[in-house]
Amino acid sequence: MEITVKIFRYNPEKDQRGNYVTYKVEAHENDRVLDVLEYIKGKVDGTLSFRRSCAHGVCGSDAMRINGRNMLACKTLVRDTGANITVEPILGLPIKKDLISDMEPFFDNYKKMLPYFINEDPIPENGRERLQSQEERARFDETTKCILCACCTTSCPSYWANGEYYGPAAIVSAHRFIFDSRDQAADERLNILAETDGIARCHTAYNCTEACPREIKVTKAIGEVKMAMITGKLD
Amino acid sequence: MTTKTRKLSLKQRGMMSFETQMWIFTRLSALAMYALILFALIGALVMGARYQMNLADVMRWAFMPNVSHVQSTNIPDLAPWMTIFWKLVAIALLLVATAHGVHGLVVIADDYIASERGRKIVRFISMVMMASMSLMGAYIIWTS
Amino acid sequence: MGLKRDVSLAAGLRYRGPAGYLTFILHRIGGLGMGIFITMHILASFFGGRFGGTLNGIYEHWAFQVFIYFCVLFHAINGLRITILDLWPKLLDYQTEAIWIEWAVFIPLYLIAVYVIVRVGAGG
Amino acid sequence: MAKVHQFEVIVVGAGGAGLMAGLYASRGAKTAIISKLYPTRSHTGAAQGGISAALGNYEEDKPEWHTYDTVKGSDYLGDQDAIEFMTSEAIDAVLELEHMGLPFDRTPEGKISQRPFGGHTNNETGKPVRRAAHAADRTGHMILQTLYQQCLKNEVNFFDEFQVLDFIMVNGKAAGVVAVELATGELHTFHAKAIIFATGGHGRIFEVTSNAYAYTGDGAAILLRHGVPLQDMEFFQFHPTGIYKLGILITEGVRGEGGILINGKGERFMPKYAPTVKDLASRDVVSRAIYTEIKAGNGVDGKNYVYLDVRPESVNKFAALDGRTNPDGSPYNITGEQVLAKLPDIIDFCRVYLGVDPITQMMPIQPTAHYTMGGIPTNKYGEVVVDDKGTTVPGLYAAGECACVSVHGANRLGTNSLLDLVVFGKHAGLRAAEYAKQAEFEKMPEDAESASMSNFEALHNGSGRENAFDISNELKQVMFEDVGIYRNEKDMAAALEKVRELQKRFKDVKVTDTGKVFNTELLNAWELGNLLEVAEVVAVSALNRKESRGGHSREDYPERDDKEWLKHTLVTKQNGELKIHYKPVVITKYQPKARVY
Ligand SMILES: Cc1cc2nc3c(=O)[nH]c(=O)nc-3n(C[C@H](O)[C@H](O)[C@H](O)COP(=O)(O)OP(=O)(O)OC[C@H]3O[C@@H](n4cnc5c(N)ncnc54)[C@H](O)[C@@H]3O)c2cc1C
Ligand code: HEM
Ligand code: SF4
Ligand code: F3S
Ligand code: FES
Repeated sequence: MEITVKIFRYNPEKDQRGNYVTYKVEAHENDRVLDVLEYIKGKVDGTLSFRRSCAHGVCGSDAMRINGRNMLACKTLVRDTGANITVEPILGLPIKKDLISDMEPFFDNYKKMLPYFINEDPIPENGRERLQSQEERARFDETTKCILCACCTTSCPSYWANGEYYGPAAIVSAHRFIFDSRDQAADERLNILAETDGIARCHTAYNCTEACPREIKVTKAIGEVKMAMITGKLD
Repeated sequence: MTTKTRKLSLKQRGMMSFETQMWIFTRLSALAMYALILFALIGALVMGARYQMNLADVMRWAFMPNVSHVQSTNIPDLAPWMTIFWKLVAIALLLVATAHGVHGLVVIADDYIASERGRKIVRFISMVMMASMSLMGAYIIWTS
Repeated sequence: MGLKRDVSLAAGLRYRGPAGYLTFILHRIGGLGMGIFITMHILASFFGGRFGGTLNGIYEHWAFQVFIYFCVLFHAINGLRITILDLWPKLLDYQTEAIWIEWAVFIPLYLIAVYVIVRVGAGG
Repeated sequence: MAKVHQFEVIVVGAGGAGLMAGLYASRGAKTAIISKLYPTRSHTGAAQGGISAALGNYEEDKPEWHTYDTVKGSDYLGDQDAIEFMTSEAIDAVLELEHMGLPFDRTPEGKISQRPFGGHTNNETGKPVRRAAHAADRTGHMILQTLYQQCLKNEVNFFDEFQVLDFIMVNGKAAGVVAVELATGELHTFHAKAIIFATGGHGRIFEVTSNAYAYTGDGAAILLRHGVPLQDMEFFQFHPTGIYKLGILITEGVRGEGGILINGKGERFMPKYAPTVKDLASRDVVSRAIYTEIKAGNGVDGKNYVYLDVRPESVNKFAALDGRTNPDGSPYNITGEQVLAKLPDIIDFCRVYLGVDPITQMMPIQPTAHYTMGGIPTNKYGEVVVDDKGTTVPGLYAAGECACVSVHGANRLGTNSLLDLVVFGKHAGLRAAEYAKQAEFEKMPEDAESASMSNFEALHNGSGRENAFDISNELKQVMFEDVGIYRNEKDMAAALEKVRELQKRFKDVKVTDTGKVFNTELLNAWELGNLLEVAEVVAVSALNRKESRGGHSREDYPERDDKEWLKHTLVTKQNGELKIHYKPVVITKYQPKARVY
């Protein structure tokens, strides 16, 4: 079928601001939006730029706004978008070119969460694994799925208002460690999140949860971190 | 394999921060307002509002149990509505609502203002606002 | 080089967010609306006179009443939902259902209120 | 002028192998990791099933069995000393990942959980053993995240979104690399004493593949141009279960959990091909079985796909027939919820891309190009070895999928790649740092980046008669069809012809984007150049090897020929010509014998 794709274009070396260009191309309904973009880049306009790698929703490269909502281009099929597709970069990060945003601020926020396992105790004497029950493991399973695609953070109205907010993705990363029974730095992370630009900036707008391509219940994870802060209970 | 519970102290979990405290205050004050409103509503019904007041007037009283909110109704005897008790309830509701509302404004401002200085100014204005609103409101309630 | 991070209100509002986004916006409007109303009311009562009279005139106008009633009712009902979900994060699994319930409670109550206000306001 | 940076050790690539190497190197030397993708976007994150180690957390298991299984899996082409080294390090490697915080699934006692995988057996009974340690079906994702996080914790230097274009050798020693910063288009030279390549594979030479767009064989192609040989490039693994047409991988774990393959007639066909382990036979065996079924007209609706069935009722039915039991001896039984809990991502892929719910429907699958067994030849310390005498290039290392140690031989056993990354990544990192401590910086040539510059200029100045997108598609198609699962002289010769024609046509490609910032068109075109180069090596190596072994199955030479071909292929490029050499296989304990599952 023929589809109409309206794409946000911006060339930093020529344009003062972005504009929209419309392309009419042939596509199959089982094509991914990413396939459509690849086709346009390959056959219509080679200058179109976007990030991609895995092409099946596990690397987090190609978050963009498709028909007004954050998604991964490789996980969105033409079948679901219909014949009119608008593709724009994610909101709230500087734009480098076309659909490519500057991800540095996003990763900076992630890095503030001490996003690594901290346990200063010596490893078990026999050199084997630290034990963890299946329930303890299940406690943070959901947030280990995060691929740092930024769909959530760049859909959050609080983050749009203020890029200093750490954003849902960072809190998801914090959640992954705070609720890991083997980790020992929950207190440090909670104290970082208790700052003004921390978790208080979340007003349960819920855009993040809807945007997450890994179907992480982001708002719920944030809520759990808030309650951990209030009650001090980590299980 | 057994699971051991992990618990953090107040300080460890960030409960000492202004934001966390205000977050919990916002929820608790919301519940408190519900409780006070419900209380005023029941009070009004007990005092005979069912026969002498229309819905709008009852709601007005419920949201702020201040006698001036019933003066324009058909209630024949204002005495039970004018007690110090109700004045205290009204003032409590006022204080909770002002604190909640003004902090709400701070939250909104914090969303948009990220500079250290800007936030300090907002905090200052909000303190002034909260104090003046509370004083003026309490004065009106007390003298009405 | 590059475009700055720039999220205008219009761009933000154009985002096709789900139901939670709408309630968030309305909650904010509600809170602000009530704040404005209460401030006006206190100032009017405190200062009285012509100044008070003018303010009174504004917020007693039926159109303002329709607005403020929306603010109060929506903020209160939505606030209760937020409070409950916040304090029991497990219930966030039922966020969508919670919003449906919320609208189911809000719409009839608000319609009745509007009906009363407009009837009174229109002098009927 | 290019910007210049100086580090003792440079790691190219930030996948599992690169991060592990960087982590270890940074403990002993000033290290930086350069990657064309943000580290967390690397393809290691796509790995699903698990990482193997004879932990024996459920039932008895030993490194020796792991060694034998790997040797057998490799169709005896793997170097047995390297394999022994890897399997003996495996347990500690996996435990180390756990100590770094990797959230493995757990056994009821709280130990690391393991699942069965193709080719993992108890050598005494021949029964499958649970050897693949896993974190749901995103083990690779968790390894990648965990290693990246540890690198952040240890403050390793990163150059994210820098694409390495060239390698600089001075006096026969590694001296540096040239890279382009994607965000500015500027060239940077990185001056180093030791360089570790960990750039991943080149699956993008095939049409149906589970591999990422980024899998363009950059590292292999760059080194090939500098006279380094590529080893065993004819061996490419086709994974039996890719989503029909898209190639997206459905992990072997599905069959580990009891899934079975069903042909168009509704029959389970694997018992015909592997009577003992059936659906859990080694990958090459299963891929060929599927293809044979399809060729015999047993594909679904006569098309080129079959079904993978993990519906609980089918699983339970066949588990009962096979007499499969739980560890405690009770009959194996699984519910829809358990399938969902163990394989959430797979279920999600099927729902999104196929509109199929695996719990109630069967999944249409076809073999998909999956893993590069061959690559840059190295020894077990990651040192690049350029001939059959063990000669190394001082300061040059490789690890991960781009390297060929060779532990995978002619066919990689599932879950051995992740193990390869962490074991050899670690040793490459250690060795590189050790080397850098005693070596001097070589003097960099003045015009280090000129070759890359003229390369780019050529792409800009092409006549524009040809379109890169078309060339790339034609390449993928011909490689998949003619140098794919089944190969023969005639088709491969035609394919090689075609690849060379495409190489010529590539010279007429023109890059229209003249900008500097994120000029992805230019970089993709450069990558296509690498693909063409690597594809030629694959075709030449495959055409040359006149036997069938592991992932290399020839219709015209269907038997394995140990007398003639128990040796590694090495291909070098001299003045644009490919030359073939050989290297003996290291055999320690296990003499080749027929491979039956
Ligand atoms: C779908 C799928 C499932 C798999 N499942 C399993 C499994 O269950 N078990 C298992 O053991 N194995 C599995 N594998 C195989 C395994 O995941 C890979 O072989 C392995 O992850 C490769 O890791 P790597 O570190 O070598 O490369 P990668 O992780 O791909 O990293 C390559 C890195 O090199 C960088 N790079 C490349 N070119 C350049 C350049 N020119 N300049 C700068 N940087 C560059 C990239 O940015 C990237 O960071 C699977 C593979 C796939 C595709
Ligand atoms: C029954 C009465 C009320 C309830 C249940 C209630 C509930 C809440 C809750 C739960 C929040 C937090 C929202 C968030 O953080 O996302 C909130 C915020 C707020 N409230 Fe109320 N509230 C009530 C009355 C009031 C009153 C009377 C005012 C005005 C004076 C007010 C003004 C605000 C403001 C301005 C905010 C901030 C809005 C925002 O952050 O978007 N509220 N309210
Ligand atoms: S939480 Fe979801 S949306 Fe947010 S970064 Fe992680 S995967 Fe992306
Ligand atoms: S969208 Fe933003 S406000 Fe909270 S619930 Fe999600 S982080
Ligand atoms: S390309 Fe990897 S997530 Fe879309």
